[in-house]
Amino acid sequence: MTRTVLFAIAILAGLAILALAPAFLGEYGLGFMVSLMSYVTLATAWAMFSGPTRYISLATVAFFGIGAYTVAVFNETLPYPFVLIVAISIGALLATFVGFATLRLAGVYFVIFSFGLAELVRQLITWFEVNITGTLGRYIFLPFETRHIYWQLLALAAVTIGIGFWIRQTRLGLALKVIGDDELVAAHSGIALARTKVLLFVLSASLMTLAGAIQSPRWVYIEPAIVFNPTISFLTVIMALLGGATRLWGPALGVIPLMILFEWLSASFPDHFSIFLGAMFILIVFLLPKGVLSAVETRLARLKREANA
Amino acid sequence: MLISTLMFGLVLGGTYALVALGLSMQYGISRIMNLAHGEFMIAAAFCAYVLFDFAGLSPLVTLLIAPLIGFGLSWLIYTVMMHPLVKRAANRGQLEADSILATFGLLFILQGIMLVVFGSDFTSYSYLNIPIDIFGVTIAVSRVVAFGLSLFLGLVLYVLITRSRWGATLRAVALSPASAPLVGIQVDKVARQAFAIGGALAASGGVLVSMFVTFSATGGVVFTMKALIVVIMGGVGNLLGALIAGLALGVIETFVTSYFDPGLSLASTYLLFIIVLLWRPQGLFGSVRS
Amino acid sequence: ADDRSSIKIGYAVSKSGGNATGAGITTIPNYELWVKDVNAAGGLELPDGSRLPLEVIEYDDRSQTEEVVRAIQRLGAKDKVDFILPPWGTGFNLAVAPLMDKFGYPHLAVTAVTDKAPEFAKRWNKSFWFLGGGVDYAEALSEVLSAAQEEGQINNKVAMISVADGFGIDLVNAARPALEDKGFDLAYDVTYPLGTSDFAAIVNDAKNSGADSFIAFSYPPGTFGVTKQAQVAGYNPKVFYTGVGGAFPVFKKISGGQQEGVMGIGGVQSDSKAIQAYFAHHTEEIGNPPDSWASAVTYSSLQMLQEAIRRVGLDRDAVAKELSTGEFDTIMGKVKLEDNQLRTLWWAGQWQGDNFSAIAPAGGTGTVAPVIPKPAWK
Amino acid sequence: MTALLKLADVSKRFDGLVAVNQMKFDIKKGEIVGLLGPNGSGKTTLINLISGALSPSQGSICINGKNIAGKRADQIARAGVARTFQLVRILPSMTVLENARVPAAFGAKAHRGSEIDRIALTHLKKVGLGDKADMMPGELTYIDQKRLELARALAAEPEVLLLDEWLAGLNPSELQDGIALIKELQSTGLTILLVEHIMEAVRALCPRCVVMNAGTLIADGPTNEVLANPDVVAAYLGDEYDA
Amino acid sequence: MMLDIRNLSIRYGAHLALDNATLNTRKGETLAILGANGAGKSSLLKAIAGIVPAAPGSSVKLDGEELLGLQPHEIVERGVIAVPEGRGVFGAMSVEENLLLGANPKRARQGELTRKSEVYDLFPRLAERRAQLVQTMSGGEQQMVAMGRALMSRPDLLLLDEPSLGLAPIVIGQMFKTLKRIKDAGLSILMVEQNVSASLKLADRGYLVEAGRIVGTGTASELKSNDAVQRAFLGGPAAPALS
Ligand SMILES: Nc1ncnc2c1ncn2[C@@H]1O[C@H](COP(=O)(O)OP(=O)(O)OP(=O)(O)O)[C@@H](O)[C@H]1O
Ligand SMILES: Nc1ncnc2c1ncn2[C@@H]1O[C@H](COP(=O)(O)OP(=O)(O)OP(=O)(O)O)[C@@H](O)[C@H]1O
Ligand SMILES: [Mg+2]
Ligand SMILES: [Mg+2]
Repeated sequence: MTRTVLFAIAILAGLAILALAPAFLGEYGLGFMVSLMSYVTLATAWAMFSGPTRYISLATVAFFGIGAYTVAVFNETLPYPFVLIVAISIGALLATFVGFATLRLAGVYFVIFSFGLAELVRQLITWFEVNITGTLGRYIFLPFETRHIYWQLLALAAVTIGIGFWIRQTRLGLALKVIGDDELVAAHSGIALARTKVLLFVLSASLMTLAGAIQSPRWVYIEPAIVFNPTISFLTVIMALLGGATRLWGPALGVIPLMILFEWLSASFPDHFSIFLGAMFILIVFLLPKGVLSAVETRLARLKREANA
Repeated sequence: MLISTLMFGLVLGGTYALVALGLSMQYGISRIMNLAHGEFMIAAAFCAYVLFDFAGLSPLVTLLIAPLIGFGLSWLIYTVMMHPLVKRAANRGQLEADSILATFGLLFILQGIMLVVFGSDFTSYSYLNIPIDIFGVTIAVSRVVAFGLSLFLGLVLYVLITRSRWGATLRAVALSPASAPLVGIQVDKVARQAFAIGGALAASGGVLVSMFVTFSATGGVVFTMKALIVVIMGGVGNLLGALIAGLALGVIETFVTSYFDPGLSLASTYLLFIIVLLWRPQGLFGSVRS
Repeated sequence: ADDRSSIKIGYAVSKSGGNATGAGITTIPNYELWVKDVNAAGGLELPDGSRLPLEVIEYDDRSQTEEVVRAIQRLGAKDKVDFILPPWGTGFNLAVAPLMDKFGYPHLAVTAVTDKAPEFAKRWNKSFWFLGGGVDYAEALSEVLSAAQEEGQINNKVAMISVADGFGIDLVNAARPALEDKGFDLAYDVTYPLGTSDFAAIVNDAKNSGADSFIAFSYPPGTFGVTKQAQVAGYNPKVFYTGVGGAFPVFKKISGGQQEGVMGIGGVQSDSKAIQAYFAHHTEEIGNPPDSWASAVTYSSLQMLQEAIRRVGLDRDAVAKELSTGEFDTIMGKVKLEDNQLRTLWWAGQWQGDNFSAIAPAGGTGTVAPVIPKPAWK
Repeated sequence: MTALLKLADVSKRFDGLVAVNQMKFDIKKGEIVGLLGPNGSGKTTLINLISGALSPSQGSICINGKNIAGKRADQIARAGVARTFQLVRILPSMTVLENARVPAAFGAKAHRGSEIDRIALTHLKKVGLGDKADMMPGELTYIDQKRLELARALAAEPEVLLLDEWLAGLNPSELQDGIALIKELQSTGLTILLVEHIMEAVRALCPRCVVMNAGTLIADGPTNEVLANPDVVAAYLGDEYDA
Repeated sequence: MMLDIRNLSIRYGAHLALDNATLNTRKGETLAILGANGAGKSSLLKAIAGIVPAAPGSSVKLDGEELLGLQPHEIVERGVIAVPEGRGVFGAMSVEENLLLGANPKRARQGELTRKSEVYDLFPRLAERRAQLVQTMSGGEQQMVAMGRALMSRPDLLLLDEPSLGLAPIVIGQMFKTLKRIKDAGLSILMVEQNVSASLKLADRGYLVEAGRIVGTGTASELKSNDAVQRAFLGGPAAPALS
């Protein structure tokens, strides 16, 4: 009990410090934190569904992009909170549809389907804009400073991790784990596969949509090709896998080293970024097969053992 | 009009199939989802370009050399990079995740090297970009060659894989790598072979495509994605499926362009892909089985 | 200019990812060339006549907007460079505009084509827009076509294709009314998605439309794909116009040496000594010639920056003011911005001989008369 | 007494093959019935139909008078049907205890909180895995995995238990334990349909048997009579079988 | 002497599954390995087949040549063919293809066609279902495929892990007859089997395994009349009258 209380206090303190970050971080540091929080949200939300079910989804950017695009469309006509509500509704609606449609798909079929989905959404939006509205390329002029966006993303990341924590405590979390292990057993144990999977998918997608919506004012100009950049999906997967997709804090812990690595590489080797990045990736796969979190845990366990000895 | 649309579509589809064959081998048999597939093709394309532009070597000659290099290189990559992952993986999901990560790294390395060596410019040369009349439809010879070759390679490999004993061992490794040793199959060797053949196919695809497509060091992803879609649509490891799916995509895309709206051509391929998957979750023709 | 030993210049461009090709042709070589030139001359000259070498900090934005935004934050807040050169692309320039404004850097938005440039120049008063908007290019092109039609060189039908991104749509949206105004009939008018690799069906349909003029508001590699397909299909419209890429040096190779008469966006004054020298210099230093649209503009913008610093020093407000009001000698000739925008620009060009020469605005400095009809593909 | 489980005209076709053909029988509450038949006669398919892994091409399957034919597996599980699998299916990434917790949480009773653990442990103990609760199921022997599967089925607290060759692979003395275990289950009022090829177990456990051949019912009655039925001997037991 | 196993130990992490087992077979001999579940029987077979590694100090010699350290496929080429637990069939391939793959080892290429027709004679069910995908077949049918496939590899030594598991009595009868024929043709068989009475009828000798150790050996008839074996394997308390 006291441990839980202590833990809760630690979390709150951590949040408070993070919330004060704009006071002592410069514009650059804050920009870095914005990306960090955005990816923490995306990776955690991704792992919420994909971690336990092992459905590797590349649709992240479909939802992220929808969030951003919705803001681009409505930012001049609707008050900001309503824009967010519209965004989340569209994201959730699409996720529900996709969730039900893909229930029969597993493994790599789902992977590529989800990739195709992101591309399809992008193509359809493009077509719609070209043929119906005649505007391709929209502007977002919202009066947000970096710190405003940072605070929103921090809150979203906290909420996302909170939801992840909550799911773990509930039967929903258990159900997902079973589904990931063996769907047939899950069904015969009384787990409603479709409802569980779709619920989680929608939840995860809604969070991603929000992340895109909140971050978009940073880019001013929005075009489908910009916001539906598949790199975002790939990075999300990689960060989550790197950290450990089945753990609550895994994805977040995958984001941090990668973000730092990117930052360092793009500054130190602007011309050879790709090569170093690729090499790092391969090294990571070989050296940290089970993700950062479990590597850290093993290391800690060993230290503890040595201390005890 | 109908004829020309169909012809254009088939020829385009031939390119798609060509792009997908190698990946189908690598993913279907060796179980390595090679995200660097497109980079391999681009590398082969650059190879063809350099030999053509500076040594005057016909890409059709390169077509004999590049696959050998692709084979050797892929062999090496499998041995050095993939094999440890395969050995380490406790299950298929683990291998899938690991190979996605590792080949994603490979993608960046290859892309980075090509950026340094060739720069980021668009590259293109013209070879066999001459018209030929087939059923009254004018098509570039280069595309016809690519179409013919993809048809040939796809069918030959399909027959080999479904009809020969060697093919049966390939499929056995693809389907149940744990059981294959029981019948004396050296899983590691077969998987490496398939991966290397996939590399050779990617290289030939790259050389052929370079004759009519403008490419750049960063353009590999496009190929990989098209290839993945075709492979999945046709059924993992099913080369005939890949061939047919590739052709189908090409035809649909062209029909939408001509009769409906070019703006929806790419959307239609994704839509078709998604519909196929929902209708037949294991791909049009199922996986490697005959 | 007290105890400093260098001037720090920073930029973030797409060195990898989808935009690397564009940036790699137009932006990066010119930045490198300029830095080399300046440092070879002993550095950037300051009002007191002293010279300080350029020190460069560069980042790769990996073709992601968020990255370019962050890179600018880094350059401005952490590296505290003296000047920031713009990224490549309309979207990216817009993404960094608020930050450049916030940090107080003059923003020389070169590779940005937008009709809202006047608005933006007002919104961010240290931003400068060099490449005009879709309307400018579309209207200039329709002038060219209309003149040709009056001469009886072409019929009044136009086949027009456009790529479905901000650039293509801006242009085609402007071109439709402009062409219809001049009495043209859009016999074929379709938009194709970014990433289209096969143009057989499109070119076939354009060919069947009976139009004498073919316009592609395209992007590479689409530009190249359309050209090759037109050659294969034996499609010989009297006017063959392509978008971005048509003015790239590689276009000669792509067309198999048959670039003669192909029109496209951009163009340079090919008989100008300065431009010729620039082309030669670029070829020598970088290894290949620049493109004939935005490269020269990019280099000119850097010359303007250099000159402004020579006149007023390193104070960024003063530099911005000087850029806004001063007149500069550049490889493009004398340049003076109007409302922070470059308006004396060549809007359309045509391959004539080895050069992609400006043909519009008609009668503008350095423009040549268009050759119509384009000689047929061999 | 009315039937707890009632099958009427249940058929299942796979492409051309009729795997189950108009099967029809009732099982009363508390009864334990053997389902016999040669390999490939459709027994597992029938189990799949009753448990909802497959849905019948035609016919009705009623539990307590409610037709569950065509319902989803999870709905049927919550209606009180639990099963084991002919080839064991464990949840490899969860501990033995967690495996057993799943149906306790999602089955007919949908327990909450600490109750879940209690139920799971009770049933693990019942099958003899009480001291292996914290192991990973992959470390268990095949037979222990089968035990785990049974515990998992029991933790759903079902009314009907479908056992698909659960006793297969036990050595003779283990078989006796297994038989005793199932007897004990039955004595708690559980209704059991048991697929088995080991005649010794069938005789010891099932007063009544249903025999299928090629998807069709060929015998239904007291075990002694059924096993002496010449059709059953010819199709299933063989001459060697010295009954 | 054909197979000579000395001090074979098998470890799974800290767990010692087999502890210094020493046993051997002569050419043409059939051995039965008996033991409770978890005793380490399957592990023994897997180690011989090269599927799990043996601990240092172990030795498995076939005709004087060391097998340990060889890859599974190399062991196959020496004529040691395993039918492991879980069968290891190629589920997504047809019956015919499974048999074709059985003849994949170089040693088995010759006489492939005759052997195939022998297998089909042996299991007529398979002959009826040549083109069916194995994963859609019943458990017993899959067992037949596994056996048939092993026979296709022209084994000198067959390693069978519970071959009668899940088979109908009539098929078990036939299978043991077949094994008898195989044995009479000069093949050696090493068999783990819970159907002790049937297996001791076939076997020449047997070994008793308990908790990873070999605790007894003897000829089949010795074992049949042995008290301990009686109690443990031949019906236990249910059949005390036999002792
Ligand atoms: N998904 C499927 N597709 C096609 N045929 C199938 C499928 N599932 C089962 N069958 C066929 O239906 C028949 C009945 O199979 P089932 O598994 O029910 O047999 P069984 O009675 O359980 O046999 P065993 O005692 O060997 O386990 C078999 O011939 C099998 O091949
Ligand atoms: N892969 C593995 N990892 C860890 N422990 C294992 C593994 N395989 C087997 N064991 C353990 O080794 C011991 C022997 O297992 P084995 O499968 O050889 O027994 P067996 O005699 O064949 O039993 P059964 O009659 O149940 O098949 C068991 O305690 C088992 O838990
Ligand atoms: Mg069965
Ligand atoms: Mg065993």
